[in-house]
Amino acid sequence: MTYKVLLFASLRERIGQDHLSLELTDSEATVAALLRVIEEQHPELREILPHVRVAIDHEFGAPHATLPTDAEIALIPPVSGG
Amino acid sequence: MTYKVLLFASLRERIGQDHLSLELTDSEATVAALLRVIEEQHPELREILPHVRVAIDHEFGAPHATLPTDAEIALIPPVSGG
Amino acid sequence: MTTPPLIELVEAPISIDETMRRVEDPGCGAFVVFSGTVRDEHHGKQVDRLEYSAYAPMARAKMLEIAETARERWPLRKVAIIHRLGTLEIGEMSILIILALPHRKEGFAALEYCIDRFKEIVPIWKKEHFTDGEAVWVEGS
Amino acid sequence: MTTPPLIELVEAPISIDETMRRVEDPGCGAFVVFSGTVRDEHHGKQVDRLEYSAYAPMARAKMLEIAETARERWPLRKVAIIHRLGTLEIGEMSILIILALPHRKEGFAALEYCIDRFKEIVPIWKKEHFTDGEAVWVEGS
Repeated sequence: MTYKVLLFASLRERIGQDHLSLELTDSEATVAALLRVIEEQHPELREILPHVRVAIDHEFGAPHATLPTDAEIALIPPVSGG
Repeated sequence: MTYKVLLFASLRERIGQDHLSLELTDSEATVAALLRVIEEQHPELREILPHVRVAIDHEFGAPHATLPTDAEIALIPPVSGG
Repeated sequence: MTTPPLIELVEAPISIDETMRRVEDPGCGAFVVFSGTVRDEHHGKQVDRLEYSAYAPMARAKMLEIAETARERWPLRKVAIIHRLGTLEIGEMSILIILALPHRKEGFAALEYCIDRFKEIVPIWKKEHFTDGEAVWVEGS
Repeated sequence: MTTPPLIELVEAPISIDETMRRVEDPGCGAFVVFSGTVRDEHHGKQVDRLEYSAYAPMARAKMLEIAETARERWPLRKVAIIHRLGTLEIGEMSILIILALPHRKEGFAALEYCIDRFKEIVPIWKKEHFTDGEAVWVEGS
């Protein structure tokens, strides 16, 4: 399946686009596996990725949470609003 | 000595004037004695007086504090600002 | 900090935005604010309006004392304490306290201290005028 | 309380007075407010301006979650949480939180909860533009 993953802030700037399109197998369709796939494809993100949370339909997903195919997926680097 | 004692809020309304003029002997020129003298002259204040503080030059006076002859003396019923 | 606290007794409505401008500080990222307003009921009775009266010079002295004590205990850069006197309608603001700090962490306890202490030691009194025509001085809160 | 919280992401300057009017409640005598503003320095470097960016729909959802959790834990009658996006100059307000309560006592802890939680879970990021021309996304606070 193709997953669209939204990017913000420094991730958007470093990747140079506002989302990633990723092909994930069924076994890769979890939060933890998604982060591993992104790290393989974008080794320049290795330092930041351990601090990045994954949002699934506007909720933070636990590492083993699965990614529904129709969900809105986003990478959330450490926030700094307020 | 004659002391002028400022009145506010309910005390001002009950006495019908904005201050009392009191003759106090030297031994009566303390916070505690002042309150006793006022209670004798205004028994209608008996209930409220135990809750009234005496201000000497804008500071709350302890019971045994003496009243300087040139000080600004005021009766402070329980406050309700804010 | 060298700026003296902003301490005022006023007759006109209080603006928070305007007061914020008067205590703004480019080194402060956090402002905590307390605003007290006139409620429509007290002990089950309908309030029509309030009337605030002060022993003004002592009230200002005590407001200043609160501001300075708070600045000794917490890292506050600016302090404003303003109380309105005269007649206030339901919903109008009677008191405004603003504390400006570089960082927010200690602002909340400082703010609570200022309003709690205000209600103990500042010689200001309110008279409640109820909708049934009765009016009473509130003594103690 | 049935009024929904006032949750907004805005581009224009935020007015506290106007927001107070939008959450006024004749049964509330106490309003506690937190306002965050742009400081002129960060880690010793002179800041020229900030740029705030959000994952807007999730930010609104998380702001609403904070407001509703606070209302479950404390007796709040009205809640407003507003954050500004875009470019902000030194001293401008980035966030405004207002809580309205019948009585003040529990407002301070509730206010601290709201801003602390905001800084943990709301997907908004700031980019600091320094006076030397450097610009960095701040990740974590």
